[in-house]
Amino acid sequence: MKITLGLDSTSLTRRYPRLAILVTLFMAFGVPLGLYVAALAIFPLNTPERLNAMAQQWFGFDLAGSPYRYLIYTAFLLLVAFIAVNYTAVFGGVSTWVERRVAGRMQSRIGPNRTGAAGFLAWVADAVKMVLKEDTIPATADSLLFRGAPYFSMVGLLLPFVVLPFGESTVVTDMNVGAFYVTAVTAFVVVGILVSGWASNSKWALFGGIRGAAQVLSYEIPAGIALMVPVLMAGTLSMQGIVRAQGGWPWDWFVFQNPAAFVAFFIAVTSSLAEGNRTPFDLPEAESELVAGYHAEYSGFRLAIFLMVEWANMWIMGGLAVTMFLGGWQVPGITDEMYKSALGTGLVPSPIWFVYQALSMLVFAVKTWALVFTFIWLRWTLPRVRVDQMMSLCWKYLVPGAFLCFIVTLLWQILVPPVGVKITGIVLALGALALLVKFLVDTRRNIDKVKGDRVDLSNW
Amino acid sequence: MAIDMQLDRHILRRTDSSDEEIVVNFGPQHPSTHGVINFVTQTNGEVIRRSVPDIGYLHRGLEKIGEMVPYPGYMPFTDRIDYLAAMFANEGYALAIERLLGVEAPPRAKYIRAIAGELCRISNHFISVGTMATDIGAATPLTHALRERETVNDLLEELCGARLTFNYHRIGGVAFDLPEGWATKVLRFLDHLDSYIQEWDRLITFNNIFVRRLANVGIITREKAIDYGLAGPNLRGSGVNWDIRRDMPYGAYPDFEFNIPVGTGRFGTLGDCWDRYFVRVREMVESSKIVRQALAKLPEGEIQAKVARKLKPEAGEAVGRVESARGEMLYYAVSDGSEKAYRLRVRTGSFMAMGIIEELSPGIMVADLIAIIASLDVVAPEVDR
Amino acid sequence: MTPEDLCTRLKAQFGDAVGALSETKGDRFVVVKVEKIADVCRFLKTTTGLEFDYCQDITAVDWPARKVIEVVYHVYSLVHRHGLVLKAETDREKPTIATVESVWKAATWLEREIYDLFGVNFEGHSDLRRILLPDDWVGYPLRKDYQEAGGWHGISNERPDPLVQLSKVTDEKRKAVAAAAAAAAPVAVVAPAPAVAPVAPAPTAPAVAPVAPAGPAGDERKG
Amino acid sequence: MTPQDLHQVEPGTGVLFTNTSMLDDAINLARKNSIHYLLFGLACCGIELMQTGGPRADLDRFAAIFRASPRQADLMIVAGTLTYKMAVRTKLLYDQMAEPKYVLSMGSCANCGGLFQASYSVCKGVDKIIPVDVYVPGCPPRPEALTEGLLRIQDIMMCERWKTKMRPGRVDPKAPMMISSKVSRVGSAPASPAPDHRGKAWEPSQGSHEDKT
Repeated sequence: MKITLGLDSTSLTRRYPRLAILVTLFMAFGVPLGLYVAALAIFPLNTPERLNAMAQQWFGFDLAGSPYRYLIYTAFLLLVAFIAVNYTAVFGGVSTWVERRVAGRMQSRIGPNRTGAAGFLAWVADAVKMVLKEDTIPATADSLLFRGAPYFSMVGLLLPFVVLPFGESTVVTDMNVGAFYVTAVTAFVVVGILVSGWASNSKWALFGGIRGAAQVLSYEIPAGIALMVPVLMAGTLSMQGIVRAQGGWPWDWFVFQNPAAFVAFFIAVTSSLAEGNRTPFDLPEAESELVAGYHAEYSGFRLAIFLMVEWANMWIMGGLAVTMFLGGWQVPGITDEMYKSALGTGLVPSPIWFVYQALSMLVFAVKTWALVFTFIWLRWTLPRVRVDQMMSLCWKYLVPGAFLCFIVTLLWQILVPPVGVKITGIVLALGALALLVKFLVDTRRNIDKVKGDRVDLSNW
Repeated sequence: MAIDMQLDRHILRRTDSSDEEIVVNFGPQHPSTHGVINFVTQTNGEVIRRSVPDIGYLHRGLEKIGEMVPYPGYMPFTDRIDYLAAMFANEGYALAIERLLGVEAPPRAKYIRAIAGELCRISNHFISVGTMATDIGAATPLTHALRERETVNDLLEELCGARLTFNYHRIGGVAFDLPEGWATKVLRFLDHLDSYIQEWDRLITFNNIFVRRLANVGIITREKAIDYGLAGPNLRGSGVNWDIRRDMPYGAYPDFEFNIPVGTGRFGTLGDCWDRYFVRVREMVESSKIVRQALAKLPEGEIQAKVARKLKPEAGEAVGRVESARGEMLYYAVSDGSEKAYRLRVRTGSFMAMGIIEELSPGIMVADLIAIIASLDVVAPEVDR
Repeated sequence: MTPEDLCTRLKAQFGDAVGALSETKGDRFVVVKVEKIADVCRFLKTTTGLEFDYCQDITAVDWPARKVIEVVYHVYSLVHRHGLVLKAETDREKPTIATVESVWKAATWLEREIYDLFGVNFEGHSDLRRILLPDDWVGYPLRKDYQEAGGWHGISNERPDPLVQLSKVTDEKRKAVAAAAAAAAPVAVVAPAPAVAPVAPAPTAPAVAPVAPAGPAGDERKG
Repeated sequence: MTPQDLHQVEPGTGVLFTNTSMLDDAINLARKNSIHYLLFGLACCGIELMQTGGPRADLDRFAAIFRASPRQADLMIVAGTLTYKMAVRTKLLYDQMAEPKYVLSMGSCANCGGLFQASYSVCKGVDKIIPVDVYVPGCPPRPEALTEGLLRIQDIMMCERWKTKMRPGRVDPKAPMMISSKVSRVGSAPASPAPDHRGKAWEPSQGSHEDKT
């Protein structure tokens, strides 16, 4: 008995062949692009002085003197927050789709390819379904904490966006304690994990929550110390300051500017993997040990929040590493003077300035996506470490290593002249490139080693 | 419908329980209990105080059914005793009844049995090592193993028409002869397999995290393994060089040259999880050797001995032993002269392996329990039958 | 050592507690007096020269005619590569036998299974409880006179046989077709069927004919 | 409106263009394209379930992934023989799932007890415990058959009503929906030589699902 309802997705696409393509393209490019454009338009204007000036010049309205000015400033801030939240959600969704496609390719499967073109709309479907699914709360759970736990994680995810620079001047606010602020607020996520694990009143969830607390709190330490290395090299805690202290070309990035920073980069990335509960550190939600870990009892909307936090965290992890070590938004060949000159003195910057901004945002996004891809790659390759191994790795190796990098960087800053820094940068950058090439060549050779007809089912 | 949740009783009755300790039910529905098995586990934080297997969730009364159906009709049921290595279950039953009848399969049938059995061993070990990797946390190796297994399934399906439950053996022979051009396909796959095993080792076997997760975990000493009656790779992983194919030869195995991989404690102690895992990986290579030899000197002739349509063995009893993928599989058939078995007993390797988990459990961590279960390669229907 | 040697060795040790080697077809076995079985097993395990260290299987066979339950031991020696089959017959009314758990650890679960499925009580067993069936299961399934309880905890064990239903459906179809044929028959003898279709006397009969299978056709899915 | 009436509705007529129907179809499209099935392999069929999630018949193409926790699952694939001892757990798992939830009974054992009808410890069909939406025959069903069953589940999802929480697609457990005979032939593992799949695209039994990588 075949149920023939007209609006089956297949028949929809059959009747309007281009519909799925159009919707997919809109979701894939239109939405992120719109968010980027909105950010590009709103973020630079979002300073009281500029707002005052605009109000004065265009509307002849003395905003600075008006009693309601703070309302207006807040309204603009809310607009920015709206953009940031939506960007988080969209990135979280898109990254799930990317992860599923990449995983499918690695496992010689296909991955979602029915939902929209190339299955891109799978994440939209997941979101809608989860939002509309029954929201079960176990009878024995602590109802209030159970309901509240996802929002702690949500806050921990969103707060870093305040200081994360998307571009040369597209940043919500450039705190002078940015790096410190980021390391502080990311700890909110673990509060959500711990609370959910406890409030679920389920043994698996409890295991997951306790594991998550131990893991994230331990790895905060090496992560924080490793992030202090670029702070030392830049001499400021402000994220923008750290980015401006680097350059566009790889040998100007902090990661290559001294060997200690090179090590510190890997320590920071490893620790952020652990903080983001990514394999090989996905113990809080170890599927094969704890059934689903800390969110084993969650369903529907709250589960959706947890999953969104988990995936959108990759953007924080990647963006933080890029900002601190990989030159952030710095575009090769565009110097601060060019930005300033393009900005001009007018109320609205010149078009070329907007082009520069777009370029810098693009560079940042590309670098971050590269790191995010690496995280996904690791997840689908590596096994999971055990709890005691995870702890010993943190306390026996990463923490001392991070301290060592810290001290070496101090001495480096004092002793090594700028030319030495330059030479080191070039040497290390070329070394990294050579390593990458060797890795690719070996991979190719290993793939060719397999004789016979390898059944590659990914292209069936 | 009252759900009997007195499971804690069994374990708490025999342990001192303090306030810090909780009792967790691993399963019956759990990603890494292979099949529906429940491990009533008393843990103190991450450290397990003891873990008591609670089996029987898949007890299908197969031994009772063996007394209900006539001898040839029981062959499909043997598939379900061990669906991952159904060829061996078929073969063991056929051997037992053949000994009861006093008939013997013709040589060609014996060779075909060996070929089908070793291919089935390869497909089973792919599932075994793949799920092992998954339980340790690596998701990709299992899908690669499934991909290779699909090829074996295709070959076996071409041979006997089914992907999983073959019902291929007959009492006194096998059901079908090799299809046209099947041998060349098998050889092509074996060429691929031998080189693929190296890629498998690069992918997961010698992965540093993987090795550290398995080495020195779940150590089963030689004496303990024998005392608990472990069999097959679990026994050989503990260093006992014992293989029915060589030590109690049956079928065509005396004609083949093959090594018997034995645990060496390469990365840790002899008899740890990694040894058991690696024995299985090596056995795949040995199986491919055996299949090559069998295809090389496959004799012509009948594939089915002359047996009566109605099998009525005279009263007596016989034992059929095969080296299944999970070790020695022992069929004990008692006949009272009728055309149904009076008693049919199946002794499987998984059942014996489950018995040792409670002994291994004290003091290990939760993740280690998963590793031990996976390394013992238990399959629920073989435990419960 | 061959089974004969082992049997003589046992006889020399335990006298008439050990029966003669059976002459039956297939595997030959030794019947041991039930109260001596633990001692015999320990002797086989510990004596140098025998060293039966590997307990391959312990199972049971129910003989209502002889009013006994045989407990069968398949033991083997990995050292000397020789094996033996022991049997001990216990009373079927209250089957009781000493455990060999202390000899081979493997016996722990094997004896639990026998207790579960045959109700044989192993004296001195450390953990004698049902292993495969639920704790509140009634009866011992592998005994010959076992009667099914008919469902469990309110889950009925009846199910309509789909084949029976299918045959019923086909019968009804056949009847309906026969009825239609009977209705059309008097006309059919006069002229070929299609020509007289409009002239067919009973308009209800053809109307019934297609309807009749429709109902069963729906039921057909339920099988 | 009985399920049958709803199924006969033609595109562009009747219930489809009531004020909520477009919303319904959007919701149903979302649901059918994100089926998280419970990892619940009981017996032999569990292996075929693994294979179906594996490379060749890739359930992830339909955006269907497995979840280990029943709270997060939409579809329970009962794959294998259900014993009485397991039946109570199955009921518990089903009660733990969040609405809307569906049950796919995979294999003869789960459908009716199958090969083990005569056994003393086997529950004769999972629909004695929980309501079943789709039955997939076969012992065990091939991955193609299971995929077809998933598509039938998607069809059930497509005729739901959000406003009334009505589940017209679900037929009551007394008269379960069988998948088409064409599929049941596929499901019952024909004794034909396996087609050489290498290089060629695997075609599911419905032409409208060609792979787009």
